Amino acid sequence: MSNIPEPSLTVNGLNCYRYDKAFFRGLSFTAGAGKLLQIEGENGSGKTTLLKVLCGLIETDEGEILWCGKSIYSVIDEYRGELHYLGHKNGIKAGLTCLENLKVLSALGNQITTNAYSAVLRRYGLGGYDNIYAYTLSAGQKRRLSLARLAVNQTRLWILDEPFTSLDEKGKNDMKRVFQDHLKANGIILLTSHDNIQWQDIDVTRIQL
Amino acid sequence: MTRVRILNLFSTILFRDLLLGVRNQSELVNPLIFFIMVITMFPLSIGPEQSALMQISPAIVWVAAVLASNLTIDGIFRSDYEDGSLEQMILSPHSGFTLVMAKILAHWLLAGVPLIIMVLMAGPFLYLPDYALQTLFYTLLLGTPVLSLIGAIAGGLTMGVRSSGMLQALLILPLIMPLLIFSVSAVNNAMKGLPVTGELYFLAAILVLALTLAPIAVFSALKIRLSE
Amino acid sequence: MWKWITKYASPMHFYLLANRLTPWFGWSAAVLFAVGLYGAFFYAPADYQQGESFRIIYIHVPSAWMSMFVYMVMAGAGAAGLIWKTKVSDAVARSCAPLGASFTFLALATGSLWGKPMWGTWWVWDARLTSELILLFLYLGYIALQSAIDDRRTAARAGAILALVGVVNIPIIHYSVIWWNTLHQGPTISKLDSPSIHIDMLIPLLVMALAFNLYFAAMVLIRARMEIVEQEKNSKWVQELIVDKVSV
Amino acid sequence: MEQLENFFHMGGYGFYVWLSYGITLIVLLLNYVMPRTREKKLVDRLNQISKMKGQGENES
Repeated sequence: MSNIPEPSLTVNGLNCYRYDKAFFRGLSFTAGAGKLLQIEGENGSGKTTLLKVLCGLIETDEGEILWCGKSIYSVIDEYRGELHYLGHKNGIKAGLTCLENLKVLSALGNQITTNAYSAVLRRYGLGGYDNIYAYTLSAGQKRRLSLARLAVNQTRLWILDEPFTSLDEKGKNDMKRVFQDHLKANGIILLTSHDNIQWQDIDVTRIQL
Repeated sequence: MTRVRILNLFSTILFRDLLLGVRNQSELVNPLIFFIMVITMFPLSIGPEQSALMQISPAIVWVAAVLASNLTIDGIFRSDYEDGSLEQMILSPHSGFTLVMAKILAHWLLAGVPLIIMVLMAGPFLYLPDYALQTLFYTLLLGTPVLSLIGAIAGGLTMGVRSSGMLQALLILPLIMPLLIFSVSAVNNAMKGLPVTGELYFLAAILVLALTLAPIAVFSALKIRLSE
Repeated sequence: MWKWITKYASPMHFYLLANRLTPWFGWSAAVLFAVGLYGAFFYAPADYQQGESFRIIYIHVPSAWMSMFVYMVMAGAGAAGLIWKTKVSDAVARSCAPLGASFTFLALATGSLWGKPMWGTWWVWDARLTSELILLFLYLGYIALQSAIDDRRTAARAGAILALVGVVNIPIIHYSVIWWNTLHQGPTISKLDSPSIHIDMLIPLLVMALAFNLYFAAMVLIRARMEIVEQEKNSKWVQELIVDKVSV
Repeated sequence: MEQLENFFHMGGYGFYVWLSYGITLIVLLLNYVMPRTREKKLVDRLNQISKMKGQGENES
């Protein structure tokens, strides 16, 4: 893990309105090391917008976002080095093979920790798919490949938008185990989800939008 | 350590785009076919006499090259925007300059260089004299990167917008008119045996200006489009 | 100074400010137009060469100046929007475009009407007219981009980048067109340029130029106000100020 | 009357001079009228909405 002992993401007084419609007002929460936050709200309540704001893709109108006490805009490069963002779109190229996709994703990251890409693929249920073109994968397999980037670069903060979409039962359990390891290693996870997931032994703080 | 990381990032993105470009040839070849079709329309309309065609052949060749390169602009960012990999690139801790330059260089290698070869081959179609081909090559060498750079700005601004192909042409054409003026007058001078150094210097100046300023505009355009 | 900017950058204050300033600009523009037109038709002597048709200069030259000036204002407002992220500057930049395009169109129309009696053709590829034409393309590209993007803030930001890229290109276009013009037509003085303008002719020209500027100021405030109301239509201050006609 | 007549004649160029001034007048007026009407239409629509909302409130 990178050198920051105690990572923390604090948000206070955040409000954002898009298309002249107020999405959320005065939102404040803190995500300490080893915490998992689940953001709930019905469609159109601004969950995805909130995640994009937290990654710094969308500027906030009012309110501040602090990473380890410093505003993310002042340490944007360092912050993004510690961040994995997974949106609705998988972010993998259909024209590349699974191996090439992982290589590109690792080059985008801050440090290359593992280049045993095929081991990563096996752990995420894509063993033996190294040289298969991504467009031949099913939606669930594409989602697994996209989630595999979490193992390629070790980062502290995971911001995941509906990580379990199109994953089967086995896939969900695998991912829960991966999340547990990440939380044990002082990582932070922020995710949105429709179906309320039963987190057996992870303490979850839920934020209602 | 970071210098190695940036070079690694630049080469990864460059090879990724080249790999993707080579893998679907049709996207590569279509603009060239379009170029040849536009070229053949002129002898059909003006008539096959050598004197008429030769006189305006530099203009036809360059205008057709510009229109052909306009078709390829959409491909720079559209596929990355649609499958989410552009978000990943913008969210990478590395400087945006390297990402944008890698993509523009990849576009130039995939769309610009084949276009230069096709234009030189199509010269004789319009009785373009051989001694003018060398100057034509220089103008294309200096001009097509500018087409890619300014095209990338228009591509970045119109990502994900409906009818973006048409809009890109509207944004690009006024900006490349100086380029057209100098290249065509350079080749005309070459055909008359006049010196061409003046025009080539201007083309080089435009290229250097585009190389320095365009990536900044492209990267901020990408950030704005992704912040929707 | 900074506090003053943020105070008037808030849409409501800008709306009130615009309300107060527009009549002042509007009426002074009308007065100056009257004075300028009187000067143009009665005070200025007819040109010895071009006769009376020369009087078109009094709208051609001011609108040509305005077309360039408005593009700079548009790029400046766009840049302010990019840097300080104020909504008002986005509205101002967005409302400059149609005005600038109209001035460029006027410059082209009056230029060709002026050229017809002299050269017998409606259009001549004169250096200045050609630069105006390309400037019109830049405006039309800006307007097309603005209308193609739905989200108002993204459209303003994208437009600002295009305007800044355009501003960098305007001098290049200007000089390359002059190079191209002297290359093909030889170094005759550009036909529309009246070399040494007599003082009696110059005064009405400056008055008309000022009138155009004031007119532009009034119109840009009107348009920006309309953009602001459209943008903030479901915000609180629009509700009480405009809908319930609560006078402030 | 004759003086007025050759004023409009404008030394033979009357057509071009008055046409260009005419176009300028039209364009300048258009730039004034169009935003005003658009704003008026918008404000009327806002009034309607607020009136409907007003009725909605005192009915419920």
